[in-house]
Amino acid sequence: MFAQQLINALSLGSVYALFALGFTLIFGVLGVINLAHGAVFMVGAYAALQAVVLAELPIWAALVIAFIISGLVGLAIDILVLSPLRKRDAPHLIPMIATIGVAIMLNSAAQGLFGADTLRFPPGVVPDGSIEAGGLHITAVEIGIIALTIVIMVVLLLGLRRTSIGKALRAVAESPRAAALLGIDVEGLFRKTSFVAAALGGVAGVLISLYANAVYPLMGQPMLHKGIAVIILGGMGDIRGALIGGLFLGFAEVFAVAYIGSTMRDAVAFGLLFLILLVRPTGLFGKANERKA
Amino acid sequence: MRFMRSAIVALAVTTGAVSSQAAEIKVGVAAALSGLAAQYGAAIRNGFELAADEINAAGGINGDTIKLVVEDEQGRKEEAINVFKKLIFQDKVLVVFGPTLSNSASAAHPIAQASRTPVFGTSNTADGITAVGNYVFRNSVTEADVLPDTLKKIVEKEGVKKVGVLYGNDDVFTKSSYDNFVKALKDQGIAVTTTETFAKGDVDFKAQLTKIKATEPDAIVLSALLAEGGPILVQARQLGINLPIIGGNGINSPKIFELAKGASDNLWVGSPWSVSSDTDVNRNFITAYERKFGSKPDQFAAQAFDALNIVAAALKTVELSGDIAKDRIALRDALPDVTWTGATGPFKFKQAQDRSGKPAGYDADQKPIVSVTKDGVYEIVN
Amino acid sequence: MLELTSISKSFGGLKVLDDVNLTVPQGSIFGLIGPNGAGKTTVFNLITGLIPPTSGTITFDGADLAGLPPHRITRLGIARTFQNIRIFKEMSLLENVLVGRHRHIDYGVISMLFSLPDYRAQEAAARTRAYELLDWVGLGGKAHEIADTLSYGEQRRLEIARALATEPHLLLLDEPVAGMNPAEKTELMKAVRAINERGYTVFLIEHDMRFVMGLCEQVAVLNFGRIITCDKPEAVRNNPDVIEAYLGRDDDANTRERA
Amino acid sequence: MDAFLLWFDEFWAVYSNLVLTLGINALLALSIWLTLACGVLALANAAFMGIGAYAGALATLNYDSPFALSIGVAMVAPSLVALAIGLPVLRLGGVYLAMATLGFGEVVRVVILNTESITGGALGLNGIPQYTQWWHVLLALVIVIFVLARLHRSKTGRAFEAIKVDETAASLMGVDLRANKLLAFVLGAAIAGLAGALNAHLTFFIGPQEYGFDRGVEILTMAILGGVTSIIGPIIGAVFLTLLPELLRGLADFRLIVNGFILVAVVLFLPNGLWDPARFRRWFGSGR
Repeated sequence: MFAQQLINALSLGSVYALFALGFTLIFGVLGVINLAHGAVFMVGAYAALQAVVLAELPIWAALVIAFIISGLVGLAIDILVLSPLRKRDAPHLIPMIATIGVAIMLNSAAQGLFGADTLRFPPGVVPDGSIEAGGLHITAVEIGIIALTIVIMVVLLLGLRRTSIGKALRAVAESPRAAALLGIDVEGLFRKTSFVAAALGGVAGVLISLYANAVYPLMGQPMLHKGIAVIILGGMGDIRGALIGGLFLGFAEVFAVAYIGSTMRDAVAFGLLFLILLVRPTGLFGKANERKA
Repeated sequence: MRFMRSAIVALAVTTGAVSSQAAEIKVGVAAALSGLAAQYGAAIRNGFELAADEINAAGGINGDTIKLVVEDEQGRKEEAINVFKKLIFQDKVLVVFGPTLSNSASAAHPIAQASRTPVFGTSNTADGITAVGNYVFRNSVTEADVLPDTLKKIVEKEGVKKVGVLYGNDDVFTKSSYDNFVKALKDQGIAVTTTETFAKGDVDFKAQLTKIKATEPDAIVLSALLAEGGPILVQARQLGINLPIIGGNGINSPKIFELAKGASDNLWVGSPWSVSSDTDVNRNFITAYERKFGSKPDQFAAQAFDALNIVAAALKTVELSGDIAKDRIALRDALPDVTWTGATGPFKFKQAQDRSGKPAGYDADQKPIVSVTKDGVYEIVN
Repeated sequence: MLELTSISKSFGGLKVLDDVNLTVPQGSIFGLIGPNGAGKTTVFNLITGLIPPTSGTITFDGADLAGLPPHRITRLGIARTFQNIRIFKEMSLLENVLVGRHRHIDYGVISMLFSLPDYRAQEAAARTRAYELLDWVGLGGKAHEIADTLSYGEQRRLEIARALATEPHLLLLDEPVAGMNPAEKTELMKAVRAINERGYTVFLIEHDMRFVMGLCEQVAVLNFGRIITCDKPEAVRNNPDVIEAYLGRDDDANTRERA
Repeated sequence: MDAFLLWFDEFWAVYSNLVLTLGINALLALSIWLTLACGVLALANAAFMGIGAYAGALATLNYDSPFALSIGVAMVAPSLVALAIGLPVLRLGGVYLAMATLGFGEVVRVVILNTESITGGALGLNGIPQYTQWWHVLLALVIVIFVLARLHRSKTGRAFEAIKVDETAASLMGVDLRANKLLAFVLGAAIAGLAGALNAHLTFFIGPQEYGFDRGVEILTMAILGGVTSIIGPIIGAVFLTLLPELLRGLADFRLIVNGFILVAVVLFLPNGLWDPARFRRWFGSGR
C-alpha cells in the first residue's frame, strides 16, 4: 500500500503544483492574488472539451487550443482590469477584489453557455485504464501530469535564469519601478506574464479534468483554495516553491488519509500550513524581507 | 377587499367557461439554478416544467392551469429564505417546492410552516426535514427507507460480508446517507473494514481507495453525488478495484454512464426510481423528458415531476375559493391522502414525527427498486 | 545618559558596526558623523530597538535596553526622527502630534465611550500640548492640514514636533537637514538649539559637517562601522583620520539620492 | 397612511429577512474594517462568525439560555479564540497573514465537521429558535457603530491609524503594536461573533459550509468595495453587495454575470470604494 500511496501522492502533488504555477507566477510578477485563476483553469478545460467534442481534434491539439484561449482570457483580464488598476497604483487588495468579479463573470458565463452539468472528456482521448506493475497502478494521465509539471517547471526555471526576458522578469519581481528605470518594458512583461500564467492555468485545467474525469463551471473554486495553500507553503511568487508546496500538500493529504484518517486530511494539511507559517513566516522559499505590500 | 374577492369568485362561477381559462394556480419552485448545486437544480426545474406542461395540456386542474414561478436560490440558505418569502408573500403561490439542498430547506421551510403554506421538498433527504411541522411534505425518499433493501439484495446475490465505506463528509446529502448506511449495515450484521471520507470538489480519491483496497472488503459502500461519484468509480477501477460498489440516491442517474464511461459496471443502487423501471408512466416520462430537454432524466427530475403531479392530484379534490390563505390550508389538508403512481412508482405519504415524537410533516412511503449497472444500463435486480 | 558599550552588528556576514562605544552626556547636543554607509542609521535603529545588536549593551539612564520592543524604549524617554521622513501622511498635523502623545493620554473605556469629563480633559490637554509643540517648530498655523501637503522642510519639523510629543529625555535626529536649503538649515539649527535649551538631550546624525560643527558640543565620527574619534568639534575637524575618511571619498551629501 | 401601512406590511413580509441580513452583513463588514483600520489584513472573520454562530446556537439549543446570554456567549467565544491565535499569527506580515487566517478558517470548518456529537457535523444545527427581531439587529448595529466611532476618535483610533500608515513610526511613538493589533483582532472577532449569532437565530439553521473561504472573501469585499477610509464605507459596501443580487433578480440567467461586471466596474472606476469623502469633496467643490 505504501508504494501505491507514494504514487498517489506524487500525482496529486503534481496536480496541485501544476495549478499553482500560473497562480504563483502572477503573484510573483504582478503582485496580485489572482482569484480568477480558478476560472481561467475552468475556461481551459471547457475550451479543450469543445475542441475534442465538437471539432473532434486530438488531445494535443485541444491542449494547444486551451493554452491559447486561456492565455487570451488572461491577457484580456490584464488589459481590461489589472492594467488600469496598476496605472493608478491601487493597493494590492483592490486588484484581488476585481479578480473576484472576473471569476464570477467567467463562472456564470460558462454555466450559461454549457449548463451546470458535470461533463467529461470522451473516453479514449487519452489511453484509458492503468498500467499495472507489481500490484501498483498508474495511469497515462498521471504520468503525463507528473512529466509535464516537471518539464514546465524546468523550462520556467531555466528560462528565468538564462534568458534576457527571465532576467527582466526577475528585476520586475524585485521592484517594478526600478526595472522601469533600467529601461525594461514593464507593462509588456506584465502582459506576457498574464498570458503565460493563464495559459498554464488552462493547460492545468485540461489535464486535471482528464485526471478527475469532471468538467463543471465551478471546478476551479476548490482548486483555488488548494492553490492558495500551495503558494503559501512554497513561498509566494516562487516557482520552485509551487513545486515543493504542491508536492508537500499532495503528500500531506495522501499520507494523512493513509495513516491518520481521511476525516483529518484537511485539518492535517491546513494545520501544517499554519505551523509552517509560524516557523517560517514567509513560506518555505519566501524571502526574508518580502516586498512591501 | 373580502367583498371584492367573493364577488370575483361569484362572477367566475357564473361565467364558468371564461373563468376556467382565466384562472391560474400559482405554484412556486425554489431551486438552486446557480452555484455548486446548480446541476441538481436544473434537473429539478426541468422535471417541474415537464409536469406543468403535461398537466396543462391535459386540461389543467378542473379547468385551471398551473403557472410555475421559478426562482433561483443559489444553494444558499439566505437566498432560499429570501426566495421563499418572495414566493409566499409577494407572488402568493399556493405551494412552494424546494429548495434543492437540505441545508437550505432547514432554513426556509419554517417560513412556509409559519405562514401556513404547504411546502414540498423533492430533493431533501436529510433527517428532520419534515419534523418542522404539518405543512412540510417531501417525496424524496431517504436512504433510511431504501438502503436495507439494497443491502439485502447484494448480500443475497454477491455474498457480501464485509464492506469498505467511502463518503463525502462535508455535504448534508452524502453525510445523511452515510449515517443511514451505517445503521443499515449494523442492522444486517455486515462488517465495516474501514471508513474513509472525501470533500466536495476533490479531484483525487486514490489515497482513500488504496487504503480501502488494502483492507480487502467484499464491496465498497459509496455515498457521493455525481460530480465526485463518477471520478471515484473511474479511479477505483484504475486502481484495480473491481468490487461491487453500493451507491446511494446521489448517483442514481444515467449520467453515471457518461461520467464513468468504461468504469461504470457493478454499481448497485436502490431507489424508487430507476431509468430502467419499465412502467408505462416512467417510460412516457423518460421519452417526454428526452424530447423536451435532449438528455436523460435523473432521479431529481423524476421526483420533481412526480411531486407536481401529486399536488395536482390533491388539487383536483379541492375546491379553490380564491382566498389564498384558505386554499393553502385546503391543499394541505388534502395532500396526506393522495396516492399516486408516477415515474417513481406507487406513492403515498406517511406521517413523520418531530423531535418530541409528536406528528409533524409527511415523508414518502415507497418501495425501492434495486438495480445494478452493466454495459451502460441499469439492470433491475429481482 | 545614553551609553553604548562595545556594540557590534552584522547583517548576514557583513559587519556593519564593530565595537562601537559611545556616551551621550545629559543635556548635550551630541553629533555622530561619518560617510555614507558608515552605519550611522544602524546605530539609531539599535538604540530604538528596531533591530537587536549582535553583541554589546546599550543602557539609558542606567536601564539596559536589551530585548525591549520599540514602544517600551520610547516610553523610557527616547524619541527619534527618520532620515527618510516617516510622518503619517494621511493624517492632519495635529493628529500626527497627538499620536506622539499616545502614552500620556490615559482614560478608561467608559470615559472614552461616553465622553466623560476625564476623557475630555485629557484630550483637551493633549491638544493644547500638541498645538504648543507645533508652535515650537513653526507649524502652529497649519495644525489641521493633511501632513502630505507639507513641504519637505516642514515635514522634517513636523517629525520633530511629533517626536517631542512623546516627552522624551533624549531626542535622536537622523539627518535632520538632509535635502534642505541653507535658509531652512539655519532655521532648523535655531530650532534644535532652542529645544536643547528647554532641557532635551539631542543626539543627531548628520552628513552636513557645517551643521554639526555649529551645533554640537561633542562629535563622534563613524567610518566603516568603527568610531575613529569622539571629541570637541574643532578637534574632530583637525583629526587626520577624519579628514582622510571624508576626503577618501568626495563629500557626496549633495549628489545623494533623496529618498 | 393606511395605504402605506398596508404596503409596509407586505414589504416587510417579503423583505424582512433581506433587511435584517443587510444589518448583519454591515456588522460583518465593520468587523473586518476594524482590523483593516489597524493595518491588519486578517481574513478570519468568517471563521469567527461561525464560532459565534455555533456558540450562540448551542447555548440556546442545549441550555435554553436567554437570547441575551446566547449573544454574550457568541461574542466571548470567538474573542477567546482570537486572543489565543492572535499572538502567534499577528507576527505575520501582509498577504501571509491574510492567507494564514484563511487557513485558520479551514481548520475551524474541519473541526466543526469532525465534532459531530456537538455541532452536528455536515448536517449542521437545525431548529434554532427564531429569536432575532428587527430591533435586535438595529440595536446591535447602533451600538457597534457608536463604539467604533468613539474608538476611532480616541487615542486608540489614532494609534490604529498610525499603525496602518507606518508600523515602525507608530511603535516609536510609544504605540504598542502587538497590544493594539490584538485589540483590533479580538474586537473584530467579537463583532463577527455577534453577527453570527444574530444570523443563526434568524435562519433556523446553520451549517459549516457557511463560514468558509467564500464568506471570508465576501466580507472583505463588502468592506473594500464600500471604502475603508471611514466607518460609513463598510456599511455602504454591505448594503450594496447584499442588495445587488436581489435587484438583479429580474435578469434571471444573466444575473451573476452582471453582478460580477458591476463588481469589476466599481473597483475600476471608484478607486477608494463607494464611500470616498475625498471624492465627494472634489465633486462638490467645498473643502480646504
